[in-house]
Amino acid sequence: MNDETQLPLADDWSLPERLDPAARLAAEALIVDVDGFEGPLDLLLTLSRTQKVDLRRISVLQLAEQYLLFVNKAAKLRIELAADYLVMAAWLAFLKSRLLLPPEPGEAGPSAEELAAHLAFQLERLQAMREAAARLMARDQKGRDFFVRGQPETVSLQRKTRWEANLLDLMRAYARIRTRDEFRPFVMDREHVFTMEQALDRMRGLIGYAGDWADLSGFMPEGWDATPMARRSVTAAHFAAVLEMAKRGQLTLRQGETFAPIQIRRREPE
Amino acid sequence: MSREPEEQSLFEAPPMGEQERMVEAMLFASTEPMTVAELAKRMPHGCDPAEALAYLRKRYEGRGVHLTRVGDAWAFRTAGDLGHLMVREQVESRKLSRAAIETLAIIAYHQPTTRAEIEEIRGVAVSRGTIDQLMEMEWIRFGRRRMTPGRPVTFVVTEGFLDHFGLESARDLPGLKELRSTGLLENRPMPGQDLPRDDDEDEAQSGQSELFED
Amino acid sequence: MSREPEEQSLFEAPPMGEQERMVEAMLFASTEPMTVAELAKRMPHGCDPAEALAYLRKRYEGRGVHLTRVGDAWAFRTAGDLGHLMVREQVESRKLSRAAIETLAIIAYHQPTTRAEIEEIRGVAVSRGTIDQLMEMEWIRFGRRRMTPGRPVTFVVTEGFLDHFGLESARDLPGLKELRSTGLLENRPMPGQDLPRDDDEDEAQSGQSELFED
Repeated sequence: MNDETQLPLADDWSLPERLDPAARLAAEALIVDVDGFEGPLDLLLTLSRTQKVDLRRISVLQLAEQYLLFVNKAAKLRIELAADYLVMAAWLAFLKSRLLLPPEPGEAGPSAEELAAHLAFQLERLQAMREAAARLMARDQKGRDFFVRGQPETVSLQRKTRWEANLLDLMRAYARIRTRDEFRPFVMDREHVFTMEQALDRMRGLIGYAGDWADLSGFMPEGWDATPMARRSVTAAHFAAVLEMAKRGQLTLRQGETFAPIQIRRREPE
Repeated sequence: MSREPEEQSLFEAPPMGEQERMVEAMLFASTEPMTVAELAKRMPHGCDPAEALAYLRKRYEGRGVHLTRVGDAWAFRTAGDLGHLMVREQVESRKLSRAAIETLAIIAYHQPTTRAEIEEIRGVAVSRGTIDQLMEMEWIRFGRRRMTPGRPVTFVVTEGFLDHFGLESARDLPGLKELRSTGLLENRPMPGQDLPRDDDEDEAQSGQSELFED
Repeated sequence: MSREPEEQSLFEAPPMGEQERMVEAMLFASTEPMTVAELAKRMPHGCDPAEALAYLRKRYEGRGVHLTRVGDAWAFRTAGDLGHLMVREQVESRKLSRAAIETLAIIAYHQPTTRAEIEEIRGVAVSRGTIDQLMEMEWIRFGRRRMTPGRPVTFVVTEGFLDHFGLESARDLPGLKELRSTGLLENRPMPGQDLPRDDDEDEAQSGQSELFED
């Protein structure tokens, strides 16, 4: 087999076509069941098997090539890969270039070898956990291989009620109450919370004064920037209120550029 | 296993000791007494469950459990003289009421908490019966009194509660955000409601961190 | 047997043979594992169920029914090699997804572990419902929170898990020692990533090594 042969290395990761045919075929075969993979790490682990070596001696460089080839093929076949596959591709491309180039003097951060070793560790650990899971499930299991007493005996009876509730019930109950809270009016009792209704009321009274373009911030109530919480709440409420009023045709608003002050003007009835 | 188990079993049954083990395991696990015929049906061909039963019966003589005959079937039964150990409350399981579980949840998450606080969070009055029930079950108990006007009593959860719910401490209970992110809760987006969630979280957190102070 | 068993029990615990019978009867009658404390509670004053258990365990060695240890508790279970005879008693177990099985294994081998760690090891998000399912089966529960920023909840396996897989303790997980010695249970951060993981590390380590210290 030619698994151990040194691979020619392409500089452009989008064209690693010079991989040996076996690896290329493997990558192509995998594309068919991309949905069957549980993320990039799972795929990398599968790819690593084509190297037929101990995971500790795996060539991360070769693995990166295989992975990038896979992503490349998928792109050509117009297969939508989830974002995490692309993130991994970008990272592997980076790792590959670092592995190929001599380190720049004075370069900070971990070396390419350290990063590669970590990836190998992750793969080995995932593999180990899979094997552990398989060994666990292969054990004798209760109700399948060994059994409990079929006729438990309770001779004398003393009646007692046991109230049942499990942890999930408890947590769900709590979540139910807390989620309900989010609807309850008393949430509004919080300090510094300014509602859109309040802002609308204010703006309705004030809009008469905005015959010409004026900054929205000029319409805020006194003390509105006293605390960050109040500032956020008041700003959001007034912004929502003017949007609402614009929708109703009561005013027009404009903004010069992103983050520029928002200006409003009363809209004359036609 | 032998090369031809099918054929071989026609000639040779497992040794009696092995047959005894088989009968022992089957009678132990069976939900009902079993007849010799029923035992034989499950055992390899050529076995003699009647003989195995005789040996087994002898083996359990004088033990805490006896092999007893029930009609024409066999079953293990606790020795008659040890019946007093089996006095076990017959437990009738009933689901805790919604009011009780909610009250319990609030106490667990906000402890030490007062009755007024529970009522504020639930939005309804807490009936005496609910608190009494939780007290009787020994899932909650009185905590220290609040140093606020009226010095109200507070409630906290007990060791028994932690035990029952498999928790090492009440602060190991996941907060709302964690519940959502672990998928332990349906993640229902609240229509038109994107403000107070974070504050809620903060509150739950601060409630929990109180636990660390003492 | 002594001449005056009634009177004697007021002063002295019953002889060990008798204690063994009692433990045998109680465990035989119960489907759930019982702890030494639970056994002691039902036995006459001065009894030593732990010693009785040791004798009893020996007595059942090689039989069709075994006395097995489950964490701090004990139970009779049929011998694993006789499972084929109990086809009728087999319960259709809920099929676990591959993700659920892996998540369970990671929790068992890395406990106490956080959701973030499970995700790092598997390389994918823990899907909704997985933790939920394992909790509902009562195979995992919450452990102590990590004392790291965010104080994440942790997961550990339960006695129910040990019972189901016939494990005496989490230390007896298959291959645990090898995994430890090869460093595969370590929580190594990505090089150069200065996660505030140090405490994490220590705790995870101590969690694991605790298992070995006693």
